[in-house]
Amino acid sequence: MDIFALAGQNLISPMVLCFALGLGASLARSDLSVPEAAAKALSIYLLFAIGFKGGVSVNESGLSADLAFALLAGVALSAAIPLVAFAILRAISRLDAVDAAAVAAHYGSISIVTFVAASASLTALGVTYEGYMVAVAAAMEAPAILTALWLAHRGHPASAGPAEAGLWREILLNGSIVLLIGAFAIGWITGPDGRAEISSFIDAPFRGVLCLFLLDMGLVAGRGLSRSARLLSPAVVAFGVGMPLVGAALGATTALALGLSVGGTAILITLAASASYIAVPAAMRVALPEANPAISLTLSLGVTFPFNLTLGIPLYIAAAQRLAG
Amino acid sequence: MDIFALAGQNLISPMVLCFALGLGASLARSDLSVPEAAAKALSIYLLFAIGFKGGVSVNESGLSADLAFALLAGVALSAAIPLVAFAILRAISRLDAVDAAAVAAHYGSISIVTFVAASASLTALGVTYEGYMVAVAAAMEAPAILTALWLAHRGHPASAGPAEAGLWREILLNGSIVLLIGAFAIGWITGPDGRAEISSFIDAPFRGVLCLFLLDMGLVAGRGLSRSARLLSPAVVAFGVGMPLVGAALGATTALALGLSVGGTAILITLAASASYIAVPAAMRVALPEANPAISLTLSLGVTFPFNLTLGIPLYIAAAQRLAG
Amino acid sequence: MDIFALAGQNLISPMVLCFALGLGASLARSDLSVPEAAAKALSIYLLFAIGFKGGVSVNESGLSADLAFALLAGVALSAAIPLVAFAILRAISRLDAVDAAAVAAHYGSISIVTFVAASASLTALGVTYEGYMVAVAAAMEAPAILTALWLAHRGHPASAGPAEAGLWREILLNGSIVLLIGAFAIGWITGPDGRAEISSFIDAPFRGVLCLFLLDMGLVAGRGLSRSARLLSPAVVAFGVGMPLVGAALGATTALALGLSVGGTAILITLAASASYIAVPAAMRVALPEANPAISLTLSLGVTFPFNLTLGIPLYIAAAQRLAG
Amino acid sequence: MQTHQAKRIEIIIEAPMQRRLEEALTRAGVTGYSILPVMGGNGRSGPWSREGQVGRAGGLIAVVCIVRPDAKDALLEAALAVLDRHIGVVSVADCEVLRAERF
Amino acid sequence: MQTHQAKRIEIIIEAPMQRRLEEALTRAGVTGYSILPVMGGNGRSGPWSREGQVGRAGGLIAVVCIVRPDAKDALLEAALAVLDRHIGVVSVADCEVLRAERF
Amino acid sequence: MQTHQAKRIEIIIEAPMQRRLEEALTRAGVTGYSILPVMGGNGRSGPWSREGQVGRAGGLIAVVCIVRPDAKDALLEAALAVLDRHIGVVSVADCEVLRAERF
Ligand SMILES: Nc1ncnc2c1ncn2[C@@H]1O[C@H](COP(=O)(O)O)[C@@H](O)[C@H]1O
Ligand SMILES: Nc1ncnc2c1ncn2[C@@H]1O[C@H](COP(=O)(O)O)[C@@H](O)[C@H]1O
Ligand SMILES: Nc1ncnc2c1ncn2[C@@H]1O[C@H](COP(=O)(O)O)[C@@H](O)[C@H]1O
Ligand code: NA
Ligand code: NA
Ligand code: NA
Repeated sequence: MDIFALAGQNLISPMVLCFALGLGASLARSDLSVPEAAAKALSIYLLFAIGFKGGVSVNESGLSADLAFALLAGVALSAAIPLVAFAILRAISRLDAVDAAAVAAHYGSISIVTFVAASASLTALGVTYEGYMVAVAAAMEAPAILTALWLAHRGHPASAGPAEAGLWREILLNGSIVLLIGAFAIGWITGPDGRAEISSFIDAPFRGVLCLFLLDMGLVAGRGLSRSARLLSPAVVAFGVGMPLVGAALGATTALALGLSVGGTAILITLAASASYIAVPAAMRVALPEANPAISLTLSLGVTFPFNLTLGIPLYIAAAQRLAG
Repeated sequence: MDIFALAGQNLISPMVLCFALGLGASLARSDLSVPEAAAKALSIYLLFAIGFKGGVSVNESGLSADLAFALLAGVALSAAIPLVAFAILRAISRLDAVDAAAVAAHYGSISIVTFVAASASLTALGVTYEGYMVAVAAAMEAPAILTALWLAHRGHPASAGPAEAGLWREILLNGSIVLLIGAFAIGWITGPDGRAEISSFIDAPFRGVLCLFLLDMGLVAGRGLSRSARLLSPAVVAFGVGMPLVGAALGATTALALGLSVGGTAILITLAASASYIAVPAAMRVALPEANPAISLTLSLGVTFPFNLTLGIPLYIAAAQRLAG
Repeated sequence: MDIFALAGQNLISPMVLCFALGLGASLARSDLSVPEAAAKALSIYLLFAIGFKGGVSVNESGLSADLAFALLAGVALSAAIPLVAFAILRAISRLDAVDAAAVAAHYGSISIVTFVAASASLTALGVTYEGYMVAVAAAMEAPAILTALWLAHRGHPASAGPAEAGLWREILLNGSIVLLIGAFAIGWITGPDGRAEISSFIDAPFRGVLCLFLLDMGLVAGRGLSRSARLLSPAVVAFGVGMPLVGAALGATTALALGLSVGGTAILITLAASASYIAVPAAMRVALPEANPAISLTLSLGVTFPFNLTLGIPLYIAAAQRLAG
Repeated sequence: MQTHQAKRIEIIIEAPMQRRLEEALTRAGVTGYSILPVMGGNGRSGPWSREGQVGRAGGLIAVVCIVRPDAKDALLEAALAVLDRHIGVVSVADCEVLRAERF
Repeated sequence: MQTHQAKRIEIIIEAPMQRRLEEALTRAGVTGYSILPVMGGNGRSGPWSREGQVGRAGGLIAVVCIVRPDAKDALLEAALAVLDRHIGVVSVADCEVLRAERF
Repeated sequence: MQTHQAKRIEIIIEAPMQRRLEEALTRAGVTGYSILPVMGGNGRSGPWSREGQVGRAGGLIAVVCIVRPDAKDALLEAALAVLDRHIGVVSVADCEVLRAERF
């Protein structure tokens, strides 16, 4: 299927439309809302299911040195992307070093929902990917934070003091990393038998749950946009759309070097192109409180996420088909 | 199937029994309870699923002028029923104009769960209905409020001042309307392909989720009854059982005029017979704070809803089979 | 299958691994957590599903005097076990009479999740059990509390005054008993037709939901252990592992006397071996506030529950196969 | 702005005791109170949190009561009788209220 | 420890009025407030609880506002205008704050 | 009714800082505190709400601490050290407590 057909079809998928519904509802100031506890429950479900499935597929395909290389490459990507992002932001926008570093951390890290959405698109196309990409995703969550703190400290020494030990434990053991890796391990250990046991829980309703979660993300993104869009200068918005493409290019190069499959390439591109909106914001509040959280979050959730969901993912899949096909 | 068989079977369906369990548990003062966030999540699921399915069915059947007529008729019904309800209440009960207007608003508007329960009963009987009835349901939520505010203002000028602009936005964009219409639009756009994609989420568990939601409604209704039953005079209780039948008659007439199918007729009768317990109460608190909320809510949720759920729906379906069959 | 194979397989089942993941995550102080409302919703689902299925199976098999005997035996077991537990605790540990009585109440009562996990294991092995065991489980929740209050009052008259009427209503009508019995009744009334109606809700996702609930239990157990493990002396920990075996022996004897099937025997053993962690703790806070809740809860949830989940259940099933097979 | 003297009483009490406290307050003639959720805390009996908890044990609630100064003692006595052997904290602060006719 | 005089204003108001109260506070120049959930309560209109509720009607929220003493009156007037015919309780207490530059 | 002077300290702080605040309070010898959820608010950094949020960033909590008057300063210093560069509001009010032996 060519890229325009893919993109067109993607735009009218239930997933994208649910996000659009949420976005529209909150921009129109409807009081539609998903309770916090329900949103968290949906995200626990998605993390568990995607992690578990990745583990099962590693159980089936067996393990090789590839996993180790991919993990290392993921860590390197996550640590490197903030350098690029920071340089671009300082060049084109007026963000100060601290805000630029905070934004850069978000773009080096990853968004699991973007990963999940790409995975759902691949599944719909019948394309498989290396199960260990789940572990790579988890490995890419944290390194960007380290780079960003270093960048902020360089630019503004008072701002980011010596990171305390507790911070590192917190970042590395944050709930989404632990659940993703834990579910991956469970899937790996229990394999296809385990999957058969709980398949009607983690497979059947998966896309529907994703739709409701995207509805919630649309609501939250819309609320962020209507409150904080004025904080985003045109240059910053341009960054929000351009940076995913830069990340995607870095991801594509890495995927080629690793020799990943078409699906694996699409996933790695997507991860590199995506921006965190859960783990990194919390870490930034602790370690870089001077950064204005509304800037990075509105950019990540209100600009980059919708871009990736609508145009990015079909583009990354098309690119992967060209490059690794 | 004759109406007694239908009603008898309905009384021992899991849906009705779950409601009865909730009602009994809270009347017996058990501490059984469904968390607020879970109840909201269940209702989001039901609204999304019923809206989406309606949209898909419109996608399949194509659109005609019927939709426009049905929408107009729904709006007219919703706006007219409060006049009848108000007149009856003032004639038979001692409620003052403000309380009577508030109650009337509830009965002109609709209860989505009653709609969902009727839809489930129809599905079990293999009867289909026009998919656009979902849009009609959404259209019937708000007009009754307008009529009721006018009634209250007539009867008691100080009580309902000129409605501020914000109120109208709030009523028209309230969460349940937006979600219902939004899911309807998504179903319409994505059609049978979209449904196939998320069917194991919105179809398979639908009735079970409805059961749990009815359990919760029973709990809430029972709590309301044990706290506020003393506020309901015999005349008011009689209204709670009689008014659905009046509404049903108006709904049936309208359905005949519209030439709806058997299923569509049953749904429109049900909508006209049902009384709001989510959207209207909130609007009344803002616009008509002098009205005692316990009266309308206890009547709607504690008397009319159980009546419709147990006897009303089978009766409305039987009537539809006679009239439109 | 021999017991070691059974136990080995059980240890690497998704259920046990999910519990282990939760336990590990909270011992490592990850911030992974399941919202309170979501945990309650999961538990409502499990209670409803297990109760309903039990009722359906009674509907199918018909009712006999067996149910009455089993109920009586369950009540007697629940009332008697605290006597044994109290005597053991006073002999081997330094717990005072009040704390020992509180712990004893937990062990006389039952844990529904342990029951659910045993039921899932039996189902996986293709072993059925008497549907009315659900009612027996409900009947075993409360009697232990009565015995324990009597024990505490004997040992420390000031502590447990004359139990007020409200307390008994509260204990007998606590949410989990009402939901379990109510769902059982609904399943009984609606039978296989009712089950067919909601089967894709209560059957298909059952094990997956159980996995997530066990994840949550692991998290809560781990938190309890890291906060309160120091309160548990080695003797008390030994009690936490030994008492289930004592309870199991009593349960096995009773099951033999009742002439239960293999499955029913395994369930009754499991019930007798399990320790409450929801209903009893709340009752103890009201009736025996001098007891340190951290001791009984950490012991029940942090020691006995994991023991039963990992080693106990396979052992009880194997024993049932020997005894009743 | 016309305000009146009142007392703000805050009772932090174990969730399983909620019904008893409510009944006692009503018996003591308290005309209004609001209950706020508490999500965690720490005390002599150690830290706790509601996260992932299913049962009501192991949780507190905060009952806030604004009363006329002369109603304070009856309320405190009622609260104390319920608290008795139980965990819980009662604090009383001076405040002023609008719309005193509502108390 | 350097502290400054301030007022702690607590407005318990019906949830459906939240947006209006927030707008009124903002118009009155209030620079900060926090909203706490209320899970139940009792008053002249009877007991209520949020358990199992889907709609916003039948619930209250507690808005806590720490302000400089001189900002008190404007805030109370704004709150009173919103409360008007509605259920709700407003209380004001003296307090001291750290970091007064933030108010 | 026998009551004792005490201080009611309320610390509204970002949720991601909860653990650090709890540790600091414990180090400062605070014997008890309760944590209440905050569902939204407004301040110089704009309005916020917890609705639909998955992460902890973008949320506050309210820590309520009733202490003997002489423990106040140690507590405030500990809280201030944690708050430091962070968003948050600390207020102190006089109150009286029952059962003073529990503090
Ligand atoms: N001084 C205090 N201020 C606020 N809350 C307290 C205080 N003391 C105890 N609490 C609450 O009451 C619970 C039980 O306290 P304790 O009985 O000291 O273990 C604690 O976990 C807190 O939630
Ligand atoms: N004196 C009070 N103290 C605290 N909350 C109150 C008080 N009076 C009323 N409320 C709250 O406001 C609600 C409505 O009060 P009312 O208008 O008296 O029915 C009650 O259910 C309580 O949640
Ligand atoms: N004066 C205040 N009273 C109560 N809460 C406040 C106050 N100021 C700030 N807050 C809370 O702290 C958050 C951050 O405040 P700010 O740093 O001013 O943006 C606000 O969104 C409120 O939730
Ligand atoms: Na990235
Ligand atoms: Na109606
Ligand atoms: Na037991």
